[in-house]
Formats: sequence, structure tokens, C-alpha cells
Amino acid sequence: MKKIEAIIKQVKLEEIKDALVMAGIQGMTISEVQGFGRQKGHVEVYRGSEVEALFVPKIKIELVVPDSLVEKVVQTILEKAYTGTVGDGKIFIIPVEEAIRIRTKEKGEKAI
Amino acid sequence: MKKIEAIIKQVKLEEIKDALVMAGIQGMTISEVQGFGRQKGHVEVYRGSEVEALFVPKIKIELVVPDSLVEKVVQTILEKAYTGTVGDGKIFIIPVEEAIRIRTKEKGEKAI
Amino acid sequence: MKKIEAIIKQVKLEEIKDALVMAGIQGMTISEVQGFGRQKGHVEVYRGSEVEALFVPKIKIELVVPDSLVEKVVQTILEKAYTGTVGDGKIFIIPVEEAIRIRTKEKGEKAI
Amino acid sequence: MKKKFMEQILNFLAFSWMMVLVYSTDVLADQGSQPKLDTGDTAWMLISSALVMFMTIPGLALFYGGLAKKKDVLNTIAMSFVAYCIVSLLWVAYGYSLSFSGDIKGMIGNFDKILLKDIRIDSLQGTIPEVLFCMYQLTFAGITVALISGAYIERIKFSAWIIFSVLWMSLVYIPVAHWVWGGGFLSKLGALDFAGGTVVHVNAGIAALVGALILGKRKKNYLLPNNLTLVVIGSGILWFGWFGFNGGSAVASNGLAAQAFLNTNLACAVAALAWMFTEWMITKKPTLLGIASGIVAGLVAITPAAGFVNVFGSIIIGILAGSLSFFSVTAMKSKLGYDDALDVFGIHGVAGIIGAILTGVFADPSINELGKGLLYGNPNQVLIQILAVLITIVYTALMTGIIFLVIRLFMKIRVSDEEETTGLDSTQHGEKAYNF
Amino acid sequence: MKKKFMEQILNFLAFSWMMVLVYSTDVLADQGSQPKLDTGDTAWMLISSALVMFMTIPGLALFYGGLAKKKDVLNTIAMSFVAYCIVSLLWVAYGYSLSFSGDIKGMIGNFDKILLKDIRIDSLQGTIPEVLFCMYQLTFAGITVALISGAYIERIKFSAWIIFSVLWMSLVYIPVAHWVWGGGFLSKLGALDFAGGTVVHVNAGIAALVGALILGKRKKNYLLPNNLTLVVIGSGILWFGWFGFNGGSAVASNGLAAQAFLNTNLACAVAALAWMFTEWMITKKPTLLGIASGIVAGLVAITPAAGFVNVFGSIIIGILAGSLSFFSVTAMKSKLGYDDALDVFGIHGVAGIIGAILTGVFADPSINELGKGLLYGNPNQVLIQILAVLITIVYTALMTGIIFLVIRLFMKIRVSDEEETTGLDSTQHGEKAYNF
Amino acid sequence: MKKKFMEQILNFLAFSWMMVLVYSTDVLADQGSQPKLDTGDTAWMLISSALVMFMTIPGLALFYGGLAKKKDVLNTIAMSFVAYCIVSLLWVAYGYSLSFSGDIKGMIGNFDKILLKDIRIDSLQGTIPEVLFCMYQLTFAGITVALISGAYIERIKFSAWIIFSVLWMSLVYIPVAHWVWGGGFLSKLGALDFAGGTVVHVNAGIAALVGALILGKRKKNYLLPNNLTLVVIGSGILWFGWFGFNGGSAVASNGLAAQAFLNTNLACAVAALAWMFTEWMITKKPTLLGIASGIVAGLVAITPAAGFVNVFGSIIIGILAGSLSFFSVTAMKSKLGYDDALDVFGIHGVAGIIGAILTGVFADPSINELGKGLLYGNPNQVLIQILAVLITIVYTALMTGIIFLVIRLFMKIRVSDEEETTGLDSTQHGEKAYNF
Ligand SMILES: Nc1ncnc2c1ncn2[C@@H]1O[C@H](COP(=O)(O)OP(=O)(O)O)[C@@H](O)[C@H]1O
Ligand SMILES: Nc1ncnc2c1ncn2[C@@H]1O[C@H](COP(=O)(O)OP(=O)(O)O)[C@@H](O)[C@H]1O
Ligand SMILES: Nc1ncnc2c1ncn2[C@@H]1O[C@H](COP(=O)(O)OP(=O)(O)O)[C@@H](O)[C@H]1O
Repeated sequence: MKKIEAIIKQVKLEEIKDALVMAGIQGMTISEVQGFGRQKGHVEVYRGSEVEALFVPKIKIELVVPDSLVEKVVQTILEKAYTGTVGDGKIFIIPVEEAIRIRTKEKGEKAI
Repeated sequence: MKKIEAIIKQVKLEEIKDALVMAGIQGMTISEVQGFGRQKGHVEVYRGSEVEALFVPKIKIELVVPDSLVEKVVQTILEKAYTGTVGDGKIFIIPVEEAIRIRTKEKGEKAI
Repeated sequence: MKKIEAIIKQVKLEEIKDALVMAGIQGMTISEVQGFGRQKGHVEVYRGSEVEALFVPKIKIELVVPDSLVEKVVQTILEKAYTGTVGDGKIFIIPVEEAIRIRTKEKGEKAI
Repeated sequence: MKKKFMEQILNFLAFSWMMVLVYSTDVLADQGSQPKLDTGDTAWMLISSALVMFMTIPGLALFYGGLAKKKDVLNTIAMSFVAYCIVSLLWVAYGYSLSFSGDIKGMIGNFDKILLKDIRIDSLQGTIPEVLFCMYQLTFAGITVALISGAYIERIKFSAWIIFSVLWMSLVYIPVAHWVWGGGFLSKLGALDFAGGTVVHVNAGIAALVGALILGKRKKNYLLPNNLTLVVIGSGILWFGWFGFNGGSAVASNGLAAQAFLNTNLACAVAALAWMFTEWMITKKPTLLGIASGIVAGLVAITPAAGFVNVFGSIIIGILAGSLSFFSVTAMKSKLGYDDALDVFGIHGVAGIIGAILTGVFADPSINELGKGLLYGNPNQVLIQILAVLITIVYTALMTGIIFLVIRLFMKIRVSDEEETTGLDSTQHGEKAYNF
Repeated sequence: MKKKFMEQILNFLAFSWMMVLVYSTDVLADQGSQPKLDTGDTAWMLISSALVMFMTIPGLALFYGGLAKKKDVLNTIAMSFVAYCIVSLLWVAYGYSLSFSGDIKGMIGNFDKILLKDIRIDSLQGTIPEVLFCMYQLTFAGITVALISGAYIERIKFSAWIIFSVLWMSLVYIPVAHWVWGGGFLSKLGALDFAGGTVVHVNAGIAALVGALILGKRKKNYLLPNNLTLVVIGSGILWFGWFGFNGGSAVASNGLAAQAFLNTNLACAVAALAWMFTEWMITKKPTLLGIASGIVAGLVAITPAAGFVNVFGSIIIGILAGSLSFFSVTAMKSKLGYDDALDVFGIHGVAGIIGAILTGVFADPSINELGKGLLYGNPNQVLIQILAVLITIVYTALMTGIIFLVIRLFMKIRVSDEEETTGLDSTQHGEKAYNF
Repeated sequence: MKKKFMEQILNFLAFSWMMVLVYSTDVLADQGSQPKLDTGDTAWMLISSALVMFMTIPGLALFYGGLAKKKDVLNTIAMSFVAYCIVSLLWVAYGYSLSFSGDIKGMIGNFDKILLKDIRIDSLQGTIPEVLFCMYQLTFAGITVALISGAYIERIKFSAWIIFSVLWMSLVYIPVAHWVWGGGFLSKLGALDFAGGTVVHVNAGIAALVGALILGKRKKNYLLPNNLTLVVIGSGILWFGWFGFNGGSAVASNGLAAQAFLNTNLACAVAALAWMFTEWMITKKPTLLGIASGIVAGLVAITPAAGFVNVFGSIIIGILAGSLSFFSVTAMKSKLGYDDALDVFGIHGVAGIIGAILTGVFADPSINELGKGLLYGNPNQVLIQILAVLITIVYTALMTGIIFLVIRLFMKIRVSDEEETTGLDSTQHGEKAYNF
């Protein structure tokens, strides 16, 4: 099992979510994060006084998937999150040792 | 050391927190996330117009614990987070290579 | 590649961010979390009725870096996040198997 | 059949013409030989003007702003603010003059009071200073334009809205205000409209509907209120301010003002309960948004009636306004499929029409001798009311359409799809509402 | 000892009966032979009515809503809204008649003015239209019921609250209002209550306490304000509206209204400072919530006194109201252990009682000849004040208890534990306050 | 050159002294032989007092609070609240007496009306109760002190602010109010100031600037509004309340009040548009914060002029106030580098000065015979206006500086760096605004 963490643009969330469901994933978790990378924060101007917003709002998607699905999920995200402009985001793959469904106590791939 | 990530129902947080402290854990981190799985988002109705809330609000608990405590922590969460209805959530176990306490520079199990 | 997760005090964020950029990192992601550890939540008093805030607001920093940079990043955080009082926070190091930049499809260390 | 109906209507028209049952001129006649300023009436009209202004800024702006999506809050609010500001300037420049100074063939006023020329500090309108009467009327024009914005939000360009405000106020509001209140042809028809049900609410409601059709649907055409506490504040301010709107329309501090005040409160409360219970039965939950929506529906419906009906009439008007508006924004809207974002037509249009017609039913001469409805032996009144509403609908619909077409010749009216998705706060104003 | 006290009280009762020092009838007598409408007085009462309405919607609703937990905001607000709407209907239906029309054995009015029957557009009450007097009184009934809700929030079923509102208004508010203002037995006792300290605040405070005891504690019985900025808005609106509440109780636009106005502002400001400094000394931090709470305590305490005391009296009342209310919501509440969620008893009850009694101390005949307090040589007044408060307390406590028991026969009053944990916004209304 | 100018000024001074063109005494003279209470005037002044109070609490508090950073919201709000409360007490204690009772060498009043001693319930000031006049003036003192806080937020200790409020009100506001309104030397100079442009806005603006310089910069000296919807509510309430501020300054319910009312609305709307369009041209986005800032700038600038100019004057004043204030808070502030956190000087100071001077240009004797400006053949008026402004600036700047230095002798004025970073809500009050 792997955890796939993707940092994406907010406006792309719905599209990606739909595509992932089509691709067969059964669950995912998202959270609001802020980031910077190539895309730096922007400057906001209030009454002419400039405030540097250091970070850009992003969405972090977390998905734990069986090894067999990793490739497909990555491809789906790559395709749907793409706009071609800086700030499109990143995908990280992290090993997961165990997964358990609280409701049924199932473990491993059955749990996710 | 392992990181235990649990996605749980919001209302269960306090109970779980108390039980984990009883079980001997020394620290943990939580954040507000949103997810879907078996439990799909629900429909909200405003003036008769339906809005599909894609995701359900959940709490993510993150705990880094020594290997020896993993079993106990998992059991505690399994027990306290359980309601038997869909959406009870998941537990994921992820390897951690190192932990450092900023204040004292202690490393490894002493740090957590 | 490693993911460095640091839980820090909110007021230290800017300083750390600047130092990390000086240290050569190219991107990072932050999120608002709440935690407890040695530093317990505090008591808030509203009209004399006491509310125990169980958790203390913290910032979680997530950085994926090539192995070669891990040491430097950890040192930087250790230095800048330090105040010497409880609640300074923790650093965790987690293995990452792969990283992909969505915009360019680059993989591995080039992607981060 | 249709022809006969039209004939009948024309008969009334001719008949009513002779009756010249014009509310506003009567008020003037009341003053007797020597009009004198009354400090009590003036005090009430000063505060009424402040109250009606408060309805728009920040009342309506918050009511609408709270209902918008998080990324469109400020734009929604800015639309009300800018509309009121524009109207404030243009009303003094030429609006008051064209509405209330003289009369050219029943259609429009003249230019004699451009920039309030010739209105002296001691000129009176009835027992109050004329400059105060002008100010009071200004606030009505302001809120009418602002009301429309609720249907267009989350997609119209801010610049297009500004141009629309200027044109619509000039080409729609001013003539209609003249027809009804300025001595124009509708006032001579004998239509009863105490505080502007037709001029303000039907007018705005129809403009909202037509504009929404022309603008087209939002990509996410559902309601997702970012902050219902703002809606609560807004609805409270609207209720509060409406006492000036309806009570002030007596243009005096007397029993009639008090009756209009009490009727306003009553119909509004009843409509809120009516919406709440209807919703409770149908969707199983009584929402606070439903209560707030019922409040507005009730206030709108009692507007033309407030100074004509008794408490019994107010209660019936409240019940019908609250329950029927509920159906109009749920069943009707989803069936017909237009995207009236914040239900300006569904609430102001529908409740406005209900109120206008029911005024013709319940007008009780013992409350106000100028109005006698169906229940008091004057069935014609209902037809006159319907006629007045129809004329307004046709004119407004037509002109609103034309205005949009003209603007479209010169600029894009809608923001781009990407701007819509990103949100209008950031793309139109470069701001965001909350930095939590 | 006790017997002698009761005897003394009965003496006063008999004595006072003869004096018939009834404020309201005196006002009428003032008008001389020919009562005539005064447009200035009417203007002030129109706006005062609007102000008192504004206190409830949205003032009190926001004050309470901001203090509720995040998951209970809308429900808390909806309780005030629905209470005011219900009262608006029932007051016109029978409330006004039973309170203010006629008198049956000093206990209750009659049915002569059901649905405002026989109140003509030119009927006067003093120098203002009677319909306006009815409207003004309506707003008092509305806020009194809404006030109680603060003690019951975060656990009472919305449907139970609606039924409670109907019953409590009918069985408690109407009789007490009749006793004090409608010519009932308390008014004949000679109790001084300028703007409703007893009828409104003591009454609501006791009902809050009794209901909180019957309802039982919340699972999380602490205060966790979701949004203090709403509390700020609410307290500001309350202060603003209270000028109509107290100033309007002069039922005229004159020096007495002005004195009541200034006293209101003064006592309120002083109480806010008193709470703040007391808190600063005791808990080491002056909170904004403390300032806002002191504001309300001061406003409540000055209510019965506003038109009787001079500025010196106002300052003392302010100091005592602010500091003693602080102790009542901190020390007393946690000792006695009832769960009065938003301190309705702790603030309205306690400050209401303080104000009622101190009115008997500080009433200065040079401000208002109708009131003469202990300091001006009339120690009996204090006892009369205490008696009036006691009667209200006993009656309200009893009836509120009975009302709850009756409702309980037919339905559950509290939501289920799970609904309480999930929050009443979602379980009672299917909504949430913020979609950030 | 300079000397000649001073000489000229002294000439005017001497000349004007003889003219004794004092607005306030004239008003009294108007009453003829037998001053009598007018209920209409009284009603308007009662509500005007309520309106001006509402401007501060919660209007200004929210306007400022919304602009503060998330961690400083409550502290910012508390500063306005506590200032108004303190002034409420001290004004009654000695403020009114020292400002408006008698005159000692044109510099200050006397102690005759300490604690409102000798003001009877039927004492009149013109046609309204004197106690009401005192109350109305109180609200002006309250908002003036509160205004200043906007420049000091996010760094001043709450205790230091409290002490500052007491001293500044006593040593700056009271004398200046006496000079201009209480029969002091500035009133005899012939300066025109209808509703307090100099006493309130220039005064507060300069105190803000001087204090900001002494306090020094915040560590994060930029604007990061935590909640623009609060700014919207605040600006709406300010606009609404300003009708009482300017309209009430006629101290009567008449044509002049109405003209002041309309001028206020007009200048404010125009200034909002002026700021918006200027910003649109220069920074490419019309912000809602810009519109709200323009609103305040317009209201400030029309304050001294409202009862003197015609609509043409109002429009020009609006345009200049909106556009010049924009430049003052953008270009000027960043060049000069003082940290006036919420632009109290940039908006109130600058627009106040603009308004004061332009009053001398546009004052139209056909609106108000007491004022005749440059355009109507009286160029001296402009110089008198400038002189009055200069005197106020010098006195306020000096005294504000001294007050700060004195406080500094006894305590630290700024919070510690760590407290500043953590936020003043938590460190000064132990609270946080939102528990979402
Ligand atoms: N090394 C990193 N570790 C953690 N998060 C990162 C890292 N690099 C980028 N991110 C996240 O990805 C987001 C997009 O990265 P950015 O470099 O701006 O875009 P792009 O990858 O298109 O060049 C950032 O805002 C940040 O949240
Ligand atoms: N594969 C997954 N990866 C990441 N998060 C998941 C995954 N599956 C479920 N979750 C999280 O767990 C929550 C509960 O899962 P759900 O399937 O609804 O409940 P249950 O496990 O009781 O059937 C989801 O809302 C989501 O946040
Ligand atoms: N074992 C743990 N797992 C996850 N997060 C932890 C753990 N221990 C501490 N934390 C996080 O680190 C923060 C600081 O820890 P704390 O023990 O209070 O400070 P210190 O390390 O200075 O003693 C906590 O608030 C919590 O968010």
C-alpha cells in the first residue's frame, strides 16, 4: 500500500475527485493547505499598503491505495491537475505499512 | 517509530484523546480534514436548491509513537472511534525514520 | 528523498520560512493544526466559566527534500523554531518513494 | 374573450382618469390654504429617510453578501454599495426633476429641478421641506436598483453592473416612479400603491428575471451561503428599515403612519411563520434562512397595502406571501430553470405582485378613505391593480432587455469562466472577505 | 418577624390602593380636556417602536448567537426570531386586549380589543395614536419572550420552544403586563417601573432560571462563544435600541424622555466600566465580553429607574449593576450549579432586581414628581418595590414550571444526546452558519 | 511675507471679534422672546443622539475591528467601547460644564454644571431640553476619542489607552469644543463648522498622527483586514449615524436639517465613487475597502459644510475628499513613513481639513444666511477657516505629545514585542474573536 499525497490547485479539486472515483478509488481525504514553490505568494494591496501573502492556498489530497492502483491514480491526477502554469502542484508517494477500517476492523488492502 | 494517522468522526475526538492519554501517549497533532469513502457527502438544501457537499468533515489525528506502543494505540482508537455506522474512519500506519524535539534536540524515541 | 514534517509555533513561521529559502529549499507546504504534548491546552475563561482548550494551535510544515538536504533543513528548523519553552515542537522524518511535478511530469529529485 | 377583457380595462382607464384619485395630490390638498412646516412630520421623515438608506447600506448588501459563495461575498456587497452611490448622485442631478417636477403627457417629468435648482431651503412638500421629500425618494430609487443585483451575482462584470445601474435607473425607474407617484398616467388610473410595491418590488423583480435569463446560468447555479449570520443581520436591518419605508410613506407622523407601521410588522412576522411552517411540512426542517426569506417576502407584500388594509388584511397577506414565495423559489424556479441567483424575482417579484393585487382586495376605507377594495364593495380595484402591475411588467421587461442588448454592443457582460470559478472578489476587486 | 413584615406590606398595599398613583392614567390626565395628536410625540414613539423591535431582531439574536457554540448559532438566533414573530401575531390577536383593554378584578383585561377591534385610525392614547401605543407595547412583549431563550439554548427542541413561547406569552407576560401597566393590581400598589424592569427583565430572568433547572444541564455546560464580533454587534444594537425602550417609555418627546435617555447611556457606560474593572482585579484580564456583559447589566438595571432618578442615582445603579452581575455569573452560578447557558438570570434577573429596588432608593421627585424614593424621604417606596418584585418572581416561577410540565406531557422538551453533540443547527434546522 | 500674512490674520481676528458671528448664540436668538419646547425638534434630537452613539458603538468599533489583524480584533473594538464609556461618565461629571457652561476668557467654561447640577428637567436649550443638548454633545465627545484609536492599534497597551482617553478628552477635546461651540474664542472668530469638522475630525486626525509617531511602527506595519464584512457593517452604520451627526447639528427639525441630511448623503456617495474610480485607474482594481474608505472620507469632509453648502458644493467636496484621501493614504503615508495603522490621519485628518477649507469656499448664504463663502463674494472666509484649522492643529499636536510624555513617565505605553506578535486579543484580554 502507498499513500499518495498530491498538492493541487483549489479549482481543480472537483474534476480530480470525479476522475479518481471513475478510476476506481473508494475513499480519499482532503485538507486546505498553503504552499509555495516556483509559484511565489502574491502581493495584496489594501488601501495602497502592500501585504505580501507568503503562501498560496492549495488543496492537499491524501489517498491510500493498493500498490496495483498507484500508477493509475498518479496518471489520473497528472492529467486532471494539469494547467501548464506554475503552481500546478506535486505528487508524493509514501509507503504505508498497514491500514485498518475502524468500523469492521478489516486490515490491509481490504480496508482502503 | 511509526506515525499513526487516523481519520475519525469529529464528535469522537475528545473521547479518543482522553483514552490515548490514559494509554500513555505524550503528544499528538490533529487537523480538520474532509473526506469521502463509503460515506458519501450529503445534500444540503438552501431555499429548496440542493447543494451536494462532496465531502464530510472529519478529524485527522497524527501520532508518532515507538513501535512498542503501536498496538496499544491502534486498539484504543479502534475501540473509541467505533460507532458501527459508515464513516467511522480509517487508521494508517506509516514508517518514521527519525523524530527530534526542537526544544531539547533529543532524538528518536526520547523525542516523542 | 525524505519528507520532513515539523510542528512549530505559529509566530515562528515567517522566520523559519525565510531561513529555509536561504538554505536552498524550493518549495514547502504548511497547514494549521492543533496539538498537545508537554504543553497542554490552556484554560480560557468566558464570563467566569472555564473552558479547557484541549489543544494548542500550531503550524505543520511539510517539506520533501533530497536526502542530501535533510541535515541542513533539520538544522535550520532546529535553530529557528527554538525558543526554549515547552511547545517548541517536533520534527519527524518520513521516507518518500517518489515525487512528481504535475506541470512538467518530472520525477524524483528534479521534481522537488 | 381577450378583447373583451382589454375593453373592460380601457373602460376603467377612462373612468378612473376622471376620478383622479391621486394619492399624492390629495395629500397636498389636505394642507388647507396655508401649508406650514410641521416639525413632528419632518422629524419622522428625516428618520424614515435614514432608515430606508440603512436598508440598502448595509442591510441589503449584507443579506445578499451572506448568501453569496465565499469567493463572491465582496463583489455582491459592492454591487449594492455602488448602485446606491450612483443613484444618490444621479437622483439629485436629474432623477428627482424628471420624476417629480411637472408632467409631460403623463409619461415623464421635466428638467426644472435639475440639480435641485429652485428648491429653496423653505420650499415645502406638504408639511415637510421639499428637499427632505427629494431625499426620501432618493432612498427608494437607491434600493430598487440595488435589489436587482441579487439575481445577477457571481457572474456579471462589475463594470457592466455600473453601466447597467446608470441606464436602468434612468430609463426604467425614473419613468415608472413618475407614472405612479409623480402625477403620471398610472397615478391617474387609481392604482393603490402605498409605499411602492409596484415601483420598487415588481419593478426590481422583473428586471431581475429578465437579466438573469439574458446573463445565463452560473456554472454552479446553486445557493451556498458563505455566512448566514450576515443574512441574519441583513434581514434584521431590512425589517427595521422597512418601518421607514412603509411608515414614512404616510409622509406624516400620524395614525396612518402608525397603522402602516403595525401592518408592516404583522404581515412580516406572519409571513416568516408561514414560510417556516410550509417548509417544515414539505422539507421536514424549518430553516433560519427560510424564516429570513419569509420576513422579506412579508415586507415586500405588505408594501403596497400597508396604509390601506386593516390587521385582518395584513395577516392574510402575510400568510399568502410567505407560503407562495416558498413555492416560487423552490418548485417554480427549478421547473422553469432560470438562474435568479438570490431569488429576487422569486421573492420580490412574486410577493410584490401578490401584495399589489391583494391591496385591491383588502383596502379598507376606514383605515384610509383613499382606498376601497373588493371586500368593501369595489371589485374594480382589483382589476386596476392587475392592470398597473401588468403595465409595469411589460415596460420593465422590455426596457431591461434592451438595456442589456445595448451594453452588450460595447462590452462583455459576463466574466470569463475562469474568473467565475476563481471568484469575483479576487478577479473583480483583488480582495478577499476573510483573512482568518 | 415575618408576620409583621407581611402586615406592613399589606398596610402599604391598602394605603397605596387609595393613592392610585398610576403612572399611565396620569399621563392621560395630563392631556387636559381635549386630547390631541402631537406629531412630535408620535414621531418619537414611531422611532422608539422601531428601535425596540431592532433590539430583538437582530440585536438580541446576534448577542446570543455569537455566544453560542459554533454548531448551535443558527438555532440560538432562530429562537429569538420565532419568538418575536409569534408574539407579533398573538399580541395583535389578543395580547393587547387582555393586557390593556379594561380590567377584570385587577387581574386581567377583557376581550374588547381582540384583533384591534374598535381601535380607529384616529383613536388616541395620550397624544399618540392608540395603534402606535399597541405597536410599542408589542415590541416589549416580543423581546421579553426572546430574552428567556438564552438560558435554554444548545439543548431545547425547536418545536418545544415554539410551544413554550405561545404559552408563556399568554399565561405569564400578558397578566403581568396588565398588573403593572394595564391598570391591574400592581399598578395600584404604587410600584415604580419606568420602562419595564419587572415586567420584562425580572420576569424573563426568573423564567430563564426555572426553565434552566427543569431542562437540566447541557453535556458541555460552558460558554464557548463562536464569534465575539456578533456579540459586539448585538450589544451595540441593544444599547442603541434601549434608547427607544427607556426614552420611549416617557410616551412623549420631552424633557423626561431626554432624562431617561441620558440616564440610560450613563448607567450603561458606568456598568460596563464597573464590570471591566471588577474582572480586571479578580481574573487579571479585562475582557471585551465583560464590557459587553456590563453594558447589558447596566441597561437592564436602569430600565425601571430611567425616568425617575438623577445622574447621581444612575451612576450608583451602574456601578452596582456591573459589579454585582459579574459576581452573580461567576461565583453564584458555579456555586448553585444551574445551567443558565447565557446568564439570562445572572444578568437580566439579578440586574433587574437591583434596578427595581434601587429605583425605590434613588427616585428623585424633581426629575419626575410621580416617584419619590428613600433618599427623598419615602422609605416605603423600597418596600413597595421589593413587594412588586417578589410577586412577579413567585408568579413567574410557578407558571413557568407549570408550563414546562404541561408541555412535557405531550412531547420531549430536550433534544437527544446525539443531537446535542452534533449541534442543534444541523439537527433542528439542517443548516450550518458558516461555509468558509 | 510671512509677517504680512500673520498681520492679515490678526486683522481678521480683530474684525471678526466684533462681528460675533456666532452660530450657536444666533440659534438661541431665533427663539424669540419665549423659548418653548418643540416636540418635533426634540424627537429629531433624541433620535440624532441615538444615531451618533450608534456610530461609535458598534459602528466605528466594527469598522476598525474588521480592518485589524485577526489576533487584534477584540482589542481594537474594546478601545472604541471603553473610550465611549469613559467619555459618557466624564462628560456628565465635568465635560459638559467645562465646555458649555459660561466662559472664562474665551478659553474654557466653568464648573457650574458639574454633574449636571442645576439643569432641570424643563431647562431648555433653544427648543429642546438642555439635558438632551448635553446628551447630544456627549456622543460627539465619545466618537472623537474613539476615532483616534485607529492609529494606535496593534501595539498600545490597553491600560495606557484608558489613561490616554481620560487625559485627551479632558485636556484637548473639552477646551477645543468650548472654543468652537461653547462661546470660546474660535466661535467669535467667525469660523464656520456646521457639525464638527474641526473639533471632531481634524482634532482626532492630528492626535492620531502625533500619537502614531510617538508610539512608533508596528513590527508588521501593513493592513491585513481580518474580516471585511465587519468593515462593511461599520461603514454602513457610520453613514446611517452620520445623518444624526450632521442633520442633528441643525438642532431643529426643519429645512436646514433636511439640507444637511441630503448634502451628507450626496458628498458621501460621490466620495465613495471618487475613491473607487481613482483607485481603479491607479491600481487597476476598484476595491470594496476603497468604496468604504471613500464613504468615510466623504462623510468627514462634508461635516463642517453640511448646513452651509448647496448640492453643487457637496458634489465638489465629495470628489476632492474621495480622491485626495486616496492619495494621502497611499502615496503620502508610504513616503512620510509614519505608522497610522488605520489611516485616521489619512482620512479624518486630511478629509477634515479639505472639508473645513472648502466650507469657506462653497458656503451659500441662500442655504444658511450665517455662512458666506469665497464663491459668494467673501474670500476672507477661507482664511478664517484655515486659521481655525491651524489653531486646532497646533494645540492638539502639542497637547497630544505632552499627554504621551506624561503617561510615559509612569508606565510603558507599548506592549512587549512578544505580546505584539502573539496578538493583543490574547495578551491584553485573554480572548479570541472566533472559535470556528
Ligand atoms: N519540496 C516541496 N515539499 C513540499 N511541498 C512542496 C514542495 N514543492 C512544492 N510544494 C507544494 O506544491 C505547490 C506547487 O508547487 P510550485 O513549485 O509552485 O508549482 P510547480 O510544481 O507547478 O512549479 C506549492 O505551493 C507547495 O504547496
Ligand atoms: N483510501 C483512503 N485514503 C485516504 N482516506 C480515506 C480512504 N478511505 C477512507 N478515507 C477517509 O476515511 C473516512 C471514512 O471512510 P468511510 O469509507 O466513509 O467509512 P468506513 O471506513 O466506516 O466505511 C473518509 O471520509 C475519508 O476521509
Ligand atoms: N508524539 C507526537 N506525535 C505527533 N505530534 C506530536 C507528538 N508530540 C508532540 N507533538 C506535536 O508537537 C507539539 C509540541 O510538543 P510539546 O511536547 O508541547 O513541546 P516540546 O516538544 O517543546 O516539549 C504538540 O503540540 C503536538 O502538536
